[in-house]
Amino acid sequence: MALIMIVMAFIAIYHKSLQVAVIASGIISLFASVIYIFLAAPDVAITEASIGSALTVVIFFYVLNKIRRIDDKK
Amino acid sequence: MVSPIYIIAVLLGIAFLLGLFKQPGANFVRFAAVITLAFPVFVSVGWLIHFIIDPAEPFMVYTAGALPPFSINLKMGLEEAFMTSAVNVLGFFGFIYLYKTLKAQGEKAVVLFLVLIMGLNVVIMTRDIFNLFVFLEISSIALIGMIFFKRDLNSFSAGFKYLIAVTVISSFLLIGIGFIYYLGGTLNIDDFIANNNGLTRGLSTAVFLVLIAVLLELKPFPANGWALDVYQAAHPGINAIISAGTATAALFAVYKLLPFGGDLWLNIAVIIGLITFLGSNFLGISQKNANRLLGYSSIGQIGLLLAVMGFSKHLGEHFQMVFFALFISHFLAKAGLFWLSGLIAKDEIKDWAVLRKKPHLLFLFGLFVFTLIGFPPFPSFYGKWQLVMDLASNYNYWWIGLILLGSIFEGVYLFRWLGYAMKLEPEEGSSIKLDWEKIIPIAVFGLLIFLASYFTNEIFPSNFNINLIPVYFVLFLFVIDFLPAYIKNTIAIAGMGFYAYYIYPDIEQDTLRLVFAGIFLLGGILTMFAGYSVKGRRPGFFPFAIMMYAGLIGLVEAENLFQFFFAWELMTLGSYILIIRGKKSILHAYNYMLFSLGGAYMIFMGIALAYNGHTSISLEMLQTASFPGWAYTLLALGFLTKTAALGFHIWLPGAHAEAESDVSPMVSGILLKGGVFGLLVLFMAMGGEQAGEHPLLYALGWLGAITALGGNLMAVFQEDAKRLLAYSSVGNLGYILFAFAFMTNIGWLTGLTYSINHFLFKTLLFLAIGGVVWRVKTHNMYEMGGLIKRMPWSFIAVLIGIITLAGIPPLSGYAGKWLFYNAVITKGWYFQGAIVFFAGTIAFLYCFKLIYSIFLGQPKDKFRKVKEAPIWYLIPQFILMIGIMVFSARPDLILKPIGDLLSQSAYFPTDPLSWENVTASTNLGYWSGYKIMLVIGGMFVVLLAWLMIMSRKAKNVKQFNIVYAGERPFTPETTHYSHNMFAPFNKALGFLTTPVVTDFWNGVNDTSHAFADSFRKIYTGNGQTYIAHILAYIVIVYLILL
Amino acid sequence: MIRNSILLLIIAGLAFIFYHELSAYHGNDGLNETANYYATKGLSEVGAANLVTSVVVTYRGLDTLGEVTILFLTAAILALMFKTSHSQKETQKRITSELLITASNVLLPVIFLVGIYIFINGHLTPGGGFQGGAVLASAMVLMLLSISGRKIKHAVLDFIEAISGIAFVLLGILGIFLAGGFLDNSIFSLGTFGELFSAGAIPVIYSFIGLKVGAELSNIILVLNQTQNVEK
Amino acid sequence: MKYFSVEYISIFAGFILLLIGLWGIISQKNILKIIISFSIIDTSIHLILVSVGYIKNRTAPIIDGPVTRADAAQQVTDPVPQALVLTAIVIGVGITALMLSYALKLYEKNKSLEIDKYKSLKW
Repeated sequence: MALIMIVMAFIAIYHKSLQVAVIASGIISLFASVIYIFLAAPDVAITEASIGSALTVVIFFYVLNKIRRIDDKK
Repeated sequence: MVSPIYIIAVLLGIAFLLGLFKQPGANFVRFAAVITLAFPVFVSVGWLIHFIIDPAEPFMVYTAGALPPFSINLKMGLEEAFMTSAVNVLGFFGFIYLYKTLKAQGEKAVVLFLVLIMGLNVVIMTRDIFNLFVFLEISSIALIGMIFFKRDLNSFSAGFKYLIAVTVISSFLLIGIGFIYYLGGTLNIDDFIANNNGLTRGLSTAVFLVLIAVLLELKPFPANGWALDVYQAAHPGINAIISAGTATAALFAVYKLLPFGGDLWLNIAVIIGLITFLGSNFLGISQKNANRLLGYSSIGQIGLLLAVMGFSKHLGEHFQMVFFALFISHFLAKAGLFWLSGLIAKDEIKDWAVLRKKPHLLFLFGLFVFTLIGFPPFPSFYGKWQLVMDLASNYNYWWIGLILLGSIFEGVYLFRWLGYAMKLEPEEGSSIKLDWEKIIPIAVFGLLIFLASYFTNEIFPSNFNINLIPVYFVLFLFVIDFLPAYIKNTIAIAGMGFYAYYIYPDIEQDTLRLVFAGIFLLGGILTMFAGYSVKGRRPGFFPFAIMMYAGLIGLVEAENLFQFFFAWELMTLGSYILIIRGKKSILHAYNYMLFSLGGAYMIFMGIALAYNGHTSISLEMLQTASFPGWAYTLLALGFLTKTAALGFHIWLPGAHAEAESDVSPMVSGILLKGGVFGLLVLFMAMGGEQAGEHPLLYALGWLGAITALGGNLMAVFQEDAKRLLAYSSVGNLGYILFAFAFMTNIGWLTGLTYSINHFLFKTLLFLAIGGVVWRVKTHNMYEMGGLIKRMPWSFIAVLIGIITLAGIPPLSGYAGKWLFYNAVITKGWYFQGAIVFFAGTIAFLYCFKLIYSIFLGQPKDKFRKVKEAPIWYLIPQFILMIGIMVFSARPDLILKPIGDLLSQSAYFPTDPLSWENVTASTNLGYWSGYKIMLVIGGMFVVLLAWLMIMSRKAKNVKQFNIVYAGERPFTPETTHYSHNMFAPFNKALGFLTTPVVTDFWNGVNDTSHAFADSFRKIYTGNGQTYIAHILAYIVIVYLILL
Repeated sequence: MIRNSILLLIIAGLAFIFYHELSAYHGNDGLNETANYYATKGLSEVGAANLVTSVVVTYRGLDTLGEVTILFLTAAILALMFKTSHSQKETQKRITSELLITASNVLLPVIFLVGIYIFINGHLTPGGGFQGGAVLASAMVLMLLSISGRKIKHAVLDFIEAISGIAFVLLGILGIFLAGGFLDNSIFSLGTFGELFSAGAIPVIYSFIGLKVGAELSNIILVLNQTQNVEK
Repeated sequence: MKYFSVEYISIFAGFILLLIGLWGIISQKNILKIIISFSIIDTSIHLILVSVGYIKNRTAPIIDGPVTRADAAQQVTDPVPQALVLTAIVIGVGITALMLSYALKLYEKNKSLEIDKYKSLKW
């Protein structure tokens, strides 16, 4: 799992598409929250899953969307 | 006392509440915010007063019903109370300043402001490391929300850079905190310090991460580009909060956490702090953008404060005082400067010339600058003094050197800036909008500086007590500056007269001091008379003139080195302003200030070196100075900058020549004697004639001789009358230095005679020439000529002056010469003596030029109707002439007591001058001023009578009865006989006057600017590069620590 | 290339630092003094079954106040930053599928309830104000997706945010008067361990935190959603 | 074999992610990529902190079911790092939102996401 996270991190940094990068970073968060369960930290796990991965990704996408729209107007 | 927890509760509660109100209640929102911000001021200042009156145990606020380390607690002690008071006062006035800006931004901006101040309070008070992290984040974020108030691209990009930099830093902080908890078992700062003595590798790395993170919050050089960009882009009102508020809180956070790392980290703090202080100020010297420049300065000052924390072990019980003094100066001055910058609303430092239109703001600007640099009587002066002395006691000379060097760099840009503001022509149509809500905070902080100065003086060790009467008198003159000039002039003269009467009993016995006190005070009164000829208010003149005299008399009065240095700096400050008042003196005053600053720091360093191992700072301490070689040399060099010895002289000609007509005699005839007095103090400390063969004296002797030659040579080729006199002063001071360097009884007498003479004739000449210039409105001698008929009294004054100057019998100049030859022969410095003698013959040349070009020959058409110099110029001239006559006829009146003093003292017991009534004699010969006067006077009368008889038959030709033939020249001035009068000599000796020294200093200037310019290219403006700087900084510091 | 190798060198240096830190890690054998205190005394002092909650809400309540403030600040800054955009709002109608609207109409109340459940039970089970708040915010996301074009009033959110924030602070102050200090939860009776209305003020405080966090996160999303990129 | 237990793996992964994130920040030119790197760093720090508080074979710090009041101290893991991480996560999302809105604003102003393009302030 840790390996997947590391791979995802590289994808997040090096993939050309921003969408993919954002999703990759969301996956890192999600996997981290699974690890938190193993680490006996359910509170953190829930928080990370809901805020760290879900909400952050949503915000990212909102912004990506806006940027696209600025481009459209141009 | 109100529990400080309510600061959080009230600010945060109101901030939340304000979220409810929308645009319609907008004014109400800000009004409520002002009231709210007054509350923490009330609380924290209340605690501050409580702790000052009664130094009780700190008050602890516990939360959550549990005791630390298990819950978060806040501490309110003296230090916290002071720091929170500072932040809250700043918050209150900063809000008032930003009132309109915030109004434009809407109620959310008000909320940000409230939360920021709340966050800073908690950062200062909290004793929990994670809590510290959270509230550091809060204050950073609140700030980031205010950086973009200008809403232009720059402010957004600066905000983004700040954001990413702060985030990276806090990441490291967070990891560090995690491991501190893991390895140390607690998050409580006190608990950790109490229970963790040895640091294991892992723990020390964790501590490293935490400390380096909080240190990076202080923007250490060179990992601080992000902060500089913010300073440049953000609203100045916000900058004031960043520089004085956020930095304050971060500084205190560092202070709390430094004990984590033990002594090792104290040293790290010193190194980081001083590198920052030095580097930041160095890069500042070529910065043109006002806000960015203030940013450099601000970061530099914080670096110094950090270093002071690192020095806390050395400072011991003085730590609080030093820190307070330096901190409060930075805090008040920097906030004030940023606020001023907001009023100017322009970027370049040259735009500050607009301040000239508002003298009160200009005054505040000067006040802030002098406070920052550390001039007396402002707090940082006291702080720097104590810091340097304590460091010296612990052999930290390199650190002192770095601090002083950094301060010089700071002076380089601050004084250039101040000069621009005072002298540059403001741009067409530029003006300052006076918003009261902006003026009030600046004025309040200006007043607080005075309050802080008073307070610092109070808490300073009592045996250093400064006689503040002159300072108060200067303040009084500031207050009454609205009165017309003649009233202030009378008050000033009366004040000086009273002071002379007041101190006379103290120095009556000490003839040496009495002579100098006489020159300073009586001379001062004489020169002030000329001021009556000025109409109008003459704003700002009198306080600074009196400040200079206060400094000078303070030198004489000083019983210890602190008082001496205080007076020295006071004199520099006053004279700087006097000099810069002249018409074209922006550059000269700047040079003067830089040389004075450099000189003052050399003196400072010399004192510090000498002080090591002593407990007393009395003047006598210098006799048993530690490191005497270094200490004496530095002191001598420092004094020489003021006496304008060759090499340090380049400021003098311009400064003296461009000064106002009645200021030139002050700064030439009188001010230069301050440096001479300093040298005397030093020479006495060196042990009088026992030190006669000291290599330093030998070197100074040579320097004096060469200065005499160089100064006189350069004087010969001047076309500007005042410049000629100025160079002549350089030469005269060379004689004086040479004479004192003999270190013999008779040598000193020579030096003193020269000093008195120079005071008399140079004041006289400058007054006379000043009077002429006052009428003819030009300095160039070849544009004058033939003025003898129009200005006979001035002519007589100049005649007497040059006779004295040239050492022609019967006047007192000759007495000096006679003593001089005796001294040279006794000492055996023949070769140097020959040089000085040669210099003396050169003096004839320019003396002749002076009187001939101005008063004899053909008068110019435009000066046919010119009137005699104003009566207020003539009165002091006559008094001086009488003085010269008396001194010439009865030199024993002054020289005998001095000689007695010298020979009775332990310093110069051998080979005194022996007096028989008015006749002085050495084993080489005798001389009687009285008789010479009679003889020469008799010869003069005889010759005059003979001439009169002979010329009785001569036809009295009208002065203009000459008919020219031939063509009219295109540039008539250059055909004047006195233009390039000594061209042949110039061919022969001109090579000696090539401006080697000027070139040298220009080279120094250009090189340092070039270095600074190329080095600040590391601030590429790329946010990513800044992050790389931060990371590299972390790695490098870690590797160094390993 | 040179630039990259320098950067790599920096990262290597950081790796070196972290290596030192990592090598100090050797697992845990037991609770340290601080944690031990929370595990043993926490129950009697605070009365929350979830120790994390008792630490977050009570022992380190000031941190939590700060953290709520950070979200509050972020929302305020975003509103400030995009202020100019609001006035020239152009309502863009987007066609939303019927399915999504229906689904959201059904789901929304459920999600709200779940969110509220999570933060009310924060002292008993995993979860609490932040998680519940995040769930509330996700409801907001759903709402935005389904009913785009309909204005969701900032004012309502601001009101909730302000009221819950003030309530938090006031409860904290009550702690000074009624109990052992700021943010002490024992202003209300600790109740029976394990029940819903136990652990003193924790459920109340955590509810306000939940409401506040929910409102703030929603605000952030709302601002980002409603910005219409008018500036050139 | 102790290095293959979950807490070692997670803390190790945490540090690796941290380094990758830092590398991303200083090597990527795109502002959004930089922000993504920041969120990776956030996650990695949370991972490290939670691992630091973990105690082998113990349960979550919630007292119900098998964990009794009396010997809670012997049965639960450390609640403090978890509490800290909770706080840190929320702060993290706030900062990320802030960075993104800054990025959006910069893009509005200058139509570029390249960080090199924002160098008008320097020296």
